[in-house]
Amino acid sequence: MFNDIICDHFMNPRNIGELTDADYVIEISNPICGDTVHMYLRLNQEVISDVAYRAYGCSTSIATASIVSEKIVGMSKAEISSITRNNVVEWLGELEPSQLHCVDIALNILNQCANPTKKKFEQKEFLIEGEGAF
Amino acid sequence: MFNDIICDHFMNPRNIGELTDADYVIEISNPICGDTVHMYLRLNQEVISDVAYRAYGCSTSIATASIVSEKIVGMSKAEISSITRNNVVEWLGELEPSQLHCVDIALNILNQCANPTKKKFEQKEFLIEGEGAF
Amino acid sequence: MHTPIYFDYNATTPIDPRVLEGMLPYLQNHFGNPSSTYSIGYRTKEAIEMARKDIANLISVEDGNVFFTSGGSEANSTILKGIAAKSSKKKHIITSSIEHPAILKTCDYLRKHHGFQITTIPVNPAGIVDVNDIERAITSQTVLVTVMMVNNEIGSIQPIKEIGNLCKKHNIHFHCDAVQAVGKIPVNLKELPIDSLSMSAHKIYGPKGVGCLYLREGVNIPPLILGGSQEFGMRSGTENVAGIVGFGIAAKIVQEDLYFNLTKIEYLRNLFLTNLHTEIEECLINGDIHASVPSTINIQISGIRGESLASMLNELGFCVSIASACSSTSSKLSHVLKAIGKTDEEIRSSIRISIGALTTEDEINQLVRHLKQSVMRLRSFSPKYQM
Amino acid sequence: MHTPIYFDYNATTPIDPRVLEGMLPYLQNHFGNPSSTYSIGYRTKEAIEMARKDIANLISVEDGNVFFTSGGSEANSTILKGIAAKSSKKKHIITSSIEHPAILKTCDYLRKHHGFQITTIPVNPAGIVDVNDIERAITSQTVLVTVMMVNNEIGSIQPIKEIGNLCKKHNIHFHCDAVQAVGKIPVNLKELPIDSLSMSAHKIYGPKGVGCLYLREGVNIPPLILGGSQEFGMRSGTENVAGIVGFGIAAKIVQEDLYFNLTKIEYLRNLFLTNLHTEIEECLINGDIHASVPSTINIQISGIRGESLASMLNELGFCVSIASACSSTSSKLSHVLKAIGKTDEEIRSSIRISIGALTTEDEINQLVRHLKQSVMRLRSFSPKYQM
Ligand SMILES: Cc1ncc(COP(=O)(O)O)c(C=O)c1O
Ligand SMILES: Cc1ncc(COP(=O)(O)O)c(C=O)c1O
Ligand code: FES
Ligand code: FES
Repeated sequence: MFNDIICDHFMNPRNIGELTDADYVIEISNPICGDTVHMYLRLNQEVISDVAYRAYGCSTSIATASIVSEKIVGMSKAEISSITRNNVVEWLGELEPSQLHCVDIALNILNQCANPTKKKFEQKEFLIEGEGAF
Repeated sequence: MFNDIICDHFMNPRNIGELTDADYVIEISNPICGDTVHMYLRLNQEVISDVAYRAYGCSTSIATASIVSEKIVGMSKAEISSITRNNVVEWLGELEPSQLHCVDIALNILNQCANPTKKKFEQKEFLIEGEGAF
Repeated sequence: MHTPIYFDYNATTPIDPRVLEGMLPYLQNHFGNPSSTYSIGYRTKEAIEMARKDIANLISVEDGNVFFTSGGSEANSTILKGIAAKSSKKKHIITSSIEHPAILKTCDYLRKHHGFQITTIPVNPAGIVDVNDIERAITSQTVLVTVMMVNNEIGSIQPIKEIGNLCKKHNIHFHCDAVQAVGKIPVNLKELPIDSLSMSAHKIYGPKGVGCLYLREGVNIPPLILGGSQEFGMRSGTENVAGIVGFGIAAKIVQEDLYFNLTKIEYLRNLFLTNLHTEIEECLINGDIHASVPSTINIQISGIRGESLASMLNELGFCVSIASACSSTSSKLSHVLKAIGKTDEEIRSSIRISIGALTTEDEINQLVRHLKQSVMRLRSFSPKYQM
Repeated sequence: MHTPIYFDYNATTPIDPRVLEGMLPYLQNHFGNPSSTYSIGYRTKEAIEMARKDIANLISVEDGNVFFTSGGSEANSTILKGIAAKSSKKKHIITSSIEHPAILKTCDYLRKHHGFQITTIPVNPAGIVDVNDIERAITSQTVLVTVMMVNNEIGSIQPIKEIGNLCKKHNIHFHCDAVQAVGKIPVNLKELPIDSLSMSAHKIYGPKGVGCLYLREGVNIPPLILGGSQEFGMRSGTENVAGIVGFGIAAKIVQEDLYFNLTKIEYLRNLFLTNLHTEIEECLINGDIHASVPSTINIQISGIRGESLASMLNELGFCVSIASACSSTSSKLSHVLKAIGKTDEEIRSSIRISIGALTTEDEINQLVRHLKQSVMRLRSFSPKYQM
């Protein structure tokens, strides 16, 4: 079951969608479960001014993407770099053991947001899941 | 549990007691469980005119002695000889598997009533029970 | 929140009110130990024997061959470990790739700890084993064949009669896990050559924690649980009297209602599928409805994960399952869907809907409506689905 | 007929109304499978975890080390077979001569089928094992010592702490069957060096068909029942949710009432014995009341059979036992009374009276009155008693 934060963000995820004129796009796929997040960032003077994303995944990973998207708006890349695992754990609220790996999806997103490289999707194909993936 | 016949005879056994001037006394002990019946008979022209007994044993064996005692009054030794296992089974009513060996106590009593030998207790001691008995 | 609308009858079922009513006296006044010798103990013993008759009746066997257990899993462990314990020479077991973990894990235990070799027969895309595959797998070492009657995840019905005949021919013990079959299809052991069979009460509107093992006359195995020699020595432990009584009543009721429910549930299944296909695109059935009980519908909805769909439906007041309820705590993907050839992504996109005696047309309509809404919403989130 | 007056609390107990009340919602609305992922499943899972806490609390252990089973017998079979399965080299088990059949029969099974050697430690006339005897029996092959905490037939309390320390010293697993101890004496595992312990709900005013096995942290055994990995993988099978909930409530209640009940029951036992000795001659206690729990009174009444006495009392509306309820269907004489040195005839003349939380002074007085009447009547029938 889900805590209230996860439940709220899952049922009403914030910032869902795409940014057609994104400065950066990032692709995250969780090696454990294959959940995938495509996130679009717009920056204004090194500060994230706009975020959108799409998420394929379990309820918790959809909620996680939503929570992260809310948190990072207004942050500089440096600020994002300094976010710790403990911060994320706090954002997400109490998780069950089986949901704990969702923290990694958040950390992955944050890590890429702090150092975004791609301007757009090199290939708009889905990541390959399963045994061989990652 | 007990059928109604057994229950009735156990709670109100007929002919309980001793006959001081018995013509015959018989002693029965069931090899399986050690239950013991001491029965006293008075005969009138080869016909059993009076019966009394004491029974140490389970409810069913007490009831069995009572049922047998009622049945044999008025019977000749020959008539008693002709009583079959099926007759006894019918007298006792439906028995559970664990009570079935009580039929043997009845047959033992009947067998000795048909051919009584002892006039009185040779020794008024109890039969020895347990591993070594019989 | 409203009481949720339940679509997970394969996981467990609510207790029928008549079952509970029959159980209550045994949770209140009639508490005697069935092994005791006084009246109140005799009363509970009689109640157990009545239940045994009703259950024997449901599968057309002698009541003396039915042994109560704490459920389907115990029944399965009892027979598998029992047959294995008795077999000092022959060390080969044949099973199917879509058995319940209660069978597969026990086989694996026997392999690891008792030197058994396990042959796992694959299934076709409909989720059915091929009797010829079993025949080919039989060796002189084969001591046991264990194949379920109806699969819990996709509902596929196995060729039990053929497997039974094959085993009979080769003189091999044939065990059948019928936990998901009983109450859903006729199970008549006069016509099915089965040596042992497992059942569970909580799948047929009875209480959780009670089931039984049927053993064909002459089958002899050491008990799993030893002690006071209850259940004719086959299964010790003070009997779960109320549970057993409830199981008996449940058996009677499902027997009476079998054909009515079967017809009703088939109608509802068809209604659901028709609506599903009109309302939701890119949605596939796992398995083959023509080879399955109508109560089990396993579907695959592209672009989203079954888990998030089930969660959203839960928030909206519907219970559906993402895998066999028993294994959803493990991180593994459904071995059944794998066995019928589904990819990991297809499995992740699947949910199981199972219909039962209490399901109504209105519930089906509500489900389709909310399913559509949820699927559309989740797909709108998803990078994997282009609308 | 009136409701009988119950003097067989060691055989089983009535369910406390508070226990039943707590169980009912789980027999009605809260029927979700605890392994399922939606709310109604989560609710039953939470209920199980609450019960686990209450039971862990009763014996002062961590809740993660308590595993629910279908009763005391299953718990005993699980640990004995489990330890045996793990022990490929050491094949020696030590137990006592007065264990419950759930232990003795399982030991016997391991002897016959798995090459174990069993040493059965005798007891003294009070029904107590001597720790020195156990120490002497220990060999380099000993893998398990299993001794019960309180005997079910005569109530004798064993020197568990000493046995536990001994086993600890020798690094041998110590299992304790505490089915008859819990709720009757304090059982604090912080102070008792026990590696595993069995309990059963129906002996403490909980439902039949549920119990648990406590395993000390670090003790690892293969499960008896395999499958869906419920109970942290230690015991598979859909959980008997209502039963477990009832067990939890029962545990809480007996813990709260322990000292009150102990005092009350001791008073009633003393009242009974005083009256018994004034009213009925030639009547002896089996065992030693100073070494036993006060709730168990095993007496021997010369000249009559316990069976007929118990039957007559049953007709008069009283429930007493002629042996352990579990074994009264077997034709064997009580192995416990044999172990304390009673002759066959003495055993045949014995009955067990066990007192519980609901017993009243008036019930005790009625029992003595009817006991006297029945004994006199049966003795008047008996050729073995001269009045
Ligand atoms: C000492 C003892 N151990 C084990 C058991 C078995 O418990 P259960 O009946 O719950 O299987 C009992 C009672 O029957 C008992 O008295
Ligand atoms: C096919 C099958 N076998 C066995 C079981 C196990 O039954 P139980 O939960 O009663 O142990 C289940 C259900 O959980 C099942 O679906
Ligand atoms: S299941 Fe979604 S993040 Fe792993
Ligand atoms: S127990 Fe009484 S005749 Fe056998």
